Amino acid sequence: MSTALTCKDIRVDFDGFTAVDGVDLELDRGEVHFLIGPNGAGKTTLVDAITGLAKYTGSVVKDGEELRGKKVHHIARRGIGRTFQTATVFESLTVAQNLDIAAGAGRSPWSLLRRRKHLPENVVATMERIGLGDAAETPAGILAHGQKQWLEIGMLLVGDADVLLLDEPIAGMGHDERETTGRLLHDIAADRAVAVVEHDMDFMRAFASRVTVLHAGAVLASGSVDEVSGDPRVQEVYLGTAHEPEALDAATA
Amino acid sequence: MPLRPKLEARDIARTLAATAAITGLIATAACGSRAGEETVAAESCVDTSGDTVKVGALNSLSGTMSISETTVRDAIYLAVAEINAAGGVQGKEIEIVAEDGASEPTVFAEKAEKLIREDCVAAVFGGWTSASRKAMLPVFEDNDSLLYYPVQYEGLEASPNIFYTGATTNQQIIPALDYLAETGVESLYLVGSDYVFPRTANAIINAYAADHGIEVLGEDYAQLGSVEFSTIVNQVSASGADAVFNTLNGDSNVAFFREYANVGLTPEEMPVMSVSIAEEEVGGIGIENIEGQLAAWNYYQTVESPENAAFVEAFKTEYGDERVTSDPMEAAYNSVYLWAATVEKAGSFAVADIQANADGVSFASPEGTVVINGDNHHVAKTARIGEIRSDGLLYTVWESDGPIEPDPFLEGYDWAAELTVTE
Amino acid sequence: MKFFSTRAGTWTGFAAAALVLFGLAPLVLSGFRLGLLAQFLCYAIVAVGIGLAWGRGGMLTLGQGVFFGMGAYLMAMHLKMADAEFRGGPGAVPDFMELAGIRELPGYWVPFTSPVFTIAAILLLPTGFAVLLGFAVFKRRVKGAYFAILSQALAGAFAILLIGQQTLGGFNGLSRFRYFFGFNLADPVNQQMLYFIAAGALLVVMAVALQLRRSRYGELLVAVRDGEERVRFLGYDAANIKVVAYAAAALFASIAGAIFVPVVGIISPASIGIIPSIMFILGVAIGGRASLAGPVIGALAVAWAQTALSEQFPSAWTYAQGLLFIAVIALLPGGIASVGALARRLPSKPTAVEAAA
Amino acid sequence: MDLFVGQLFTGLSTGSILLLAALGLSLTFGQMGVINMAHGEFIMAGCYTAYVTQQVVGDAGVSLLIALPIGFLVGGAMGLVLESLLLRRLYHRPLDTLLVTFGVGLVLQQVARDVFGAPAVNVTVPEPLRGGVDLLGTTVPKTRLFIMALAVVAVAAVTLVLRFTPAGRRIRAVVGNRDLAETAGVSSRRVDAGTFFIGSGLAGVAGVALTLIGSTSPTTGQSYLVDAFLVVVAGGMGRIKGAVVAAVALGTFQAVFETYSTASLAKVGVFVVIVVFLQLRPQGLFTLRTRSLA
Repeated sequence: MSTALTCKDIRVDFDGFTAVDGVDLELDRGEVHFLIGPNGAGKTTLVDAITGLAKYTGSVVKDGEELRGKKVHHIARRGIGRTFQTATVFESLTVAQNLDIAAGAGRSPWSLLRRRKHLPENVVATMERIGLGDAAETPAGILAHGQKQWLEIGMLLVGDADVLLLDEPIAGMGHDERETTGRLLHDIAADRAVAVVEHDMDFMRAFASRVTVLHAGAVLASGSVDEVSGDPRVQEVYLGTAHEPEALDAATA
Repeated sequence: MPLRPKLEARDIARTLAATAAITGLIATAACGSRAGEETVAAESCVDTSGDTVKVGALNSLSGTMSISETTVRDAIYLAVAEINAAGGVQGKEIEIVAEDGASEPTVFAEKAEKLIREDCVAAVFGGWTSASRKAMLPVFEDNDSLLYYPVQYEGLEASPNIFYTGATTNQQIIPALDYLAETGVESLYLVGSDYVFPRTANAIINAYAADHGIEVLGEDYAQLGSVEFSTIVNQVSASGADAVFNTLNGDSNVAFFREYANVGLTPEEMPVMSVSIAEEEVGGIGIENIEGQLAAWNYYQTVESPENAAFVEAFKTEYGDERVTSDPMEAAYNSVYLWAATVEKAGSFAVADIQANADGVSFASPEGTVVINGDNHHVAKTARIGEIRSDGLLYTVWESDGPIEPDPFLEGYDWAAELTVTE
Repeated sequence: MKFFSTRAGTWTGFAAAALVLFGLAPLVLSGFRLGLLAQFLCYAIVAVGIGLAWGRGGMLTLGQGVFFGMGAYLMAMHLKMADAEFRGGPGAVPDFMELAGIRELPGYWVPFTSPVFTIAAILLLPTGFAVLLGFAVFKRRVKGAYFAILSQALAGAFAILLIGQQTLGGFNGLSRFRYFFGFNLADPVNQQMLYFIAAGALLVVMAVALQLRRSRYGELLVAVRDGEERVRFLGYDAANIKVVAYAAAALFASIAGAIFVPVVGIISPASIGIIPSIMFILGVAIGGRASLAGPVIGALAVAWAQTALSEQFPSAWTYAQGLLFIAVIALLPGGIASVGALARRLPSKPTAVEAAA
Repeated sequence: MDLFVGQLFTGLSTGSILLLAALGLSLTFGQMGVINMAHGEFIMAGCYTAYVTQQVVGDAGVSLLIALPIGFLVGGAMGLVLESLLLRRLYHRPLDTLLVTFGVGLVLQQVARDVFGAPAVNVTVPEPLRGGVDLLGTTVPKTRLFIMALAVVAVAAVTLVLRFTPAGRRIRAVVGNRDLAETAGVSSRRVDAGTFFIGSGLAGVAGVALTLIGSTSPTTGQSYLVDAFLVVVAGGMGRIKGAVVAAVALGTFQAVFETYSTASLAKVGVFVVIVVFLQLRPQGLFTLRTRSLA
């Protein structure tokens, strides 16, 4: 499988506090790559850096092109999509409108100023794929929590993102929804690189192709699920520190 | 859900086209007279057949100018009540239609039009700022009606449809300069709010100073309503001028005089001559900050005459003992009497008759006799320099030899030739 | 409510509005009242723009007086030049300048002799300024409260700047317009023509706003309002999207100002400063910021109430204004337009329970 | 030369006035995201507090000293009422708080007009504060020295309260992370009310002090409001430090600009400078760096 995104020596500084401290990361197409680590390990900040929200040093290269210094929307147009911890969809717009917007970043001003003739095919197809085929005209604001997360993922799909950075995509979901989401992730990862920031260890074990553990801004371990969970340093981080109740809860859930 | 979007876009284009067409059609069909063609002014709807006659009172009762203009409103009501008590005008009782100018020129224009066209008043009394008068002027000219404007102003205007009963520049600014020159002032510093009256006043002062060998050491304008005067006062203080000529307006005076007193400037070493501070304003500034400073007006509450004694007493009886009377109030009071006297002389309420008979109409007013000048519709008035004393009132320290003829375009002053242009 | 968003509904709505404005109003209103309505229609045109920028785009433009004032002053300059030329021939100085002792026509006034130049300036200058300012502000992601306060300060600064310009009439502004593109303004027939122009302009502006709202751009604008960062992460430059709505609002305000001048007969800094700019917002808030007709109805209602109430109860009107702001914004943020919708879904449920992270 | 020293001082003095007016705003706007357009009217309430106190007490010096704490309470109480009746339900709609409080400001102005009358009233400056002090060859009004001192005291007091008192720590906790503070048992509702009380109280104090140099009328507050907001915008959200630097910088800029130009142009200049400045630092002078989406 080809490497979609290569991060080298990423370093993010917040007023003297180093949130990400020299991280190397490779995301390959065909893999669901989990990023785990305790709170404050720098997972979300790393995603912020890659997507252009946080300033950093180092380098992020996608398909041979350096992304550092580019604006948020330019990075997005190069096929890097992300979701957020709390689902951010456009609540007052319908599901179809949400997806149509996500599909149209390259539209000409002229076509923007006209009314939508019909839904683009990929929007219709994606709606089915994320299980919202019946909800086209439903305002996104009244979707169930899990549906919002799916919609958000769907918005990345129609936008032709081939590197997906998902921040806690199953937060607040029930068991069945988690399963569906996990299968969806593997399904879409067939020809894309998917990175998932997650606390839920069961979910990770069930669906991770590869795991990278971050701790205090640096990569602690990286490899398959078994390799990582066998690593003594990882166990220490997760079991030896008391300030990480969610991870423990999640691990025992 | 696929709708019919192409049609939608076209729909809206069609709506646009239709609207444009309708507008164009109606507009061209309705075209009236073009430039240069005489238009007939709207027929006056003033009805004087009954035993009352309506007049308008148009003052700001809300907004920033309400502070000053409500006092003028009171004076207008007092005059109307007195005239009615004495039998009215032409035997008819005067009925006031009151409107609020809301301190906005556009509202003044709107309400003036309403008073003339909807309420059919015979004349309107009111306005304060020049902006409000300039806004109303075309309304009164186009509808051929009458406005009586009671406030001193910057001159350079004469409309057949407006009577100006406050002072023009040669009845206030120039006497003030004469007085300063007489007392040996050789250098001046000019401080004003940034609007038309102070700028025009200072243009006149500069011309006068050039002609009379007075040096103008500085000229500063503060934004209207500004309360930050340390820079200006620093500059005034550093200039070492003999006197300051102050055309500030409203709340700015409070901040200016406080700062002035606080840096230790006194009326003895550098007196301030103000043209916008009357009895009403002294209280807010604080007597300790302004005592001994000078003002230029035509009327003070302290003017000694039987007419003024009666006016002050009537006013206090009506509105309360703590109230004071001031120049614009007196001018507004006079304006009602002058209108009534003109109507009596003309024997008619018609605008044309009033215009024809206005010249020479006089009224024994609180400030002394005032006489309408039929050419420029201003009023001959006595100029007075007042000093502010510890009781908060102004006392005359100098007055002109009788009423000064109004000269709004300063045609009688050679040094002002460069300033003025007559239409 | 739903009806008006269909095709037939749109037609019906516009037809009804046109019927009232072009048919009914001139029949039942006196010349004076019709002129007043023309003035209110100008406010309504500004309101349509605010509805677009604020209601749909989330940009609280507290400085629409700036663009209103630009359009008004540009038009006023042409009218003054036309008057001057008519009285004194080419090169004559407008009357107010003569009185202020200005003998030489300032250079920037000269092109305003041309009606074509004037109209082009009214359409392009404020819009261009809005685009420049919009880029400067939105590209740097100045938004929300920061944007609101900046736009308000802009209105204040603009009014102060104008007060200082003697060649634009200073504090008194520009007034005494006699002719409007060759037509005598004192003639009641021509005054009615101005009313029709104002009414037509309102309908055109509403149609343009409707097209913007219903287009993909309109959906995108709402998306920017509700999640500006999200839109960026989808690959759009949110600043460009906002600039379009801001510029359109500026254009509408400028057109309104240009019509306002011959209708009312005066433009002065008092009509465009901080307070008048906020007052534009009041009508929009009351009518319903996010709907198309709401701002128009709100602006007309507020202007009418001000005229009607302030005559009898000047101080009560100030209270009413203040309380309206409080009541509508705090209790009925959707304005009058939302009353129907509110009644329908009264037993509303919280949309989704936020799960703990 | 005298003029130059005078202008430098004027800059500081104008800055301290701006700071007094903006300090409370910096708390309420910066730390809570509430845009309180009635802040100017709270300042006005402080002015009238000074006036009423002086009418009752008589002696100008004593009444000024009494009026400062009373002004704080009056402003604070008004803020508390505003917060609990209206703003509490609007915290997630910052732009709407702007319009609502504008309405509140309109009402308060009219109340002042109906109670105290439209003309300005006079608050007498106490004898010890009249006149000026010669400083480096220029005369400096004592009232301005007093206001500068008061501004320093106010900033110090706010800083100390935020740093070292339990209430202050709670305020900073809520500002830093509302949810986390709540889970830690801090009642953000009470903290909001407390913050608003302090911020509005500072407006009242500013009002009392400003009677020394300005007028006391129903529209007094408006003259300070926009400038105060600009100070907060330029200084950066929620940074007392930023407000101090921005106020002094803007004050000095205006004073210097005014010397070489006109006061009106100086105002326009301030606006231009701020727009340009925000190009360089969109979040103001000092910012709390966060990774939140907002």
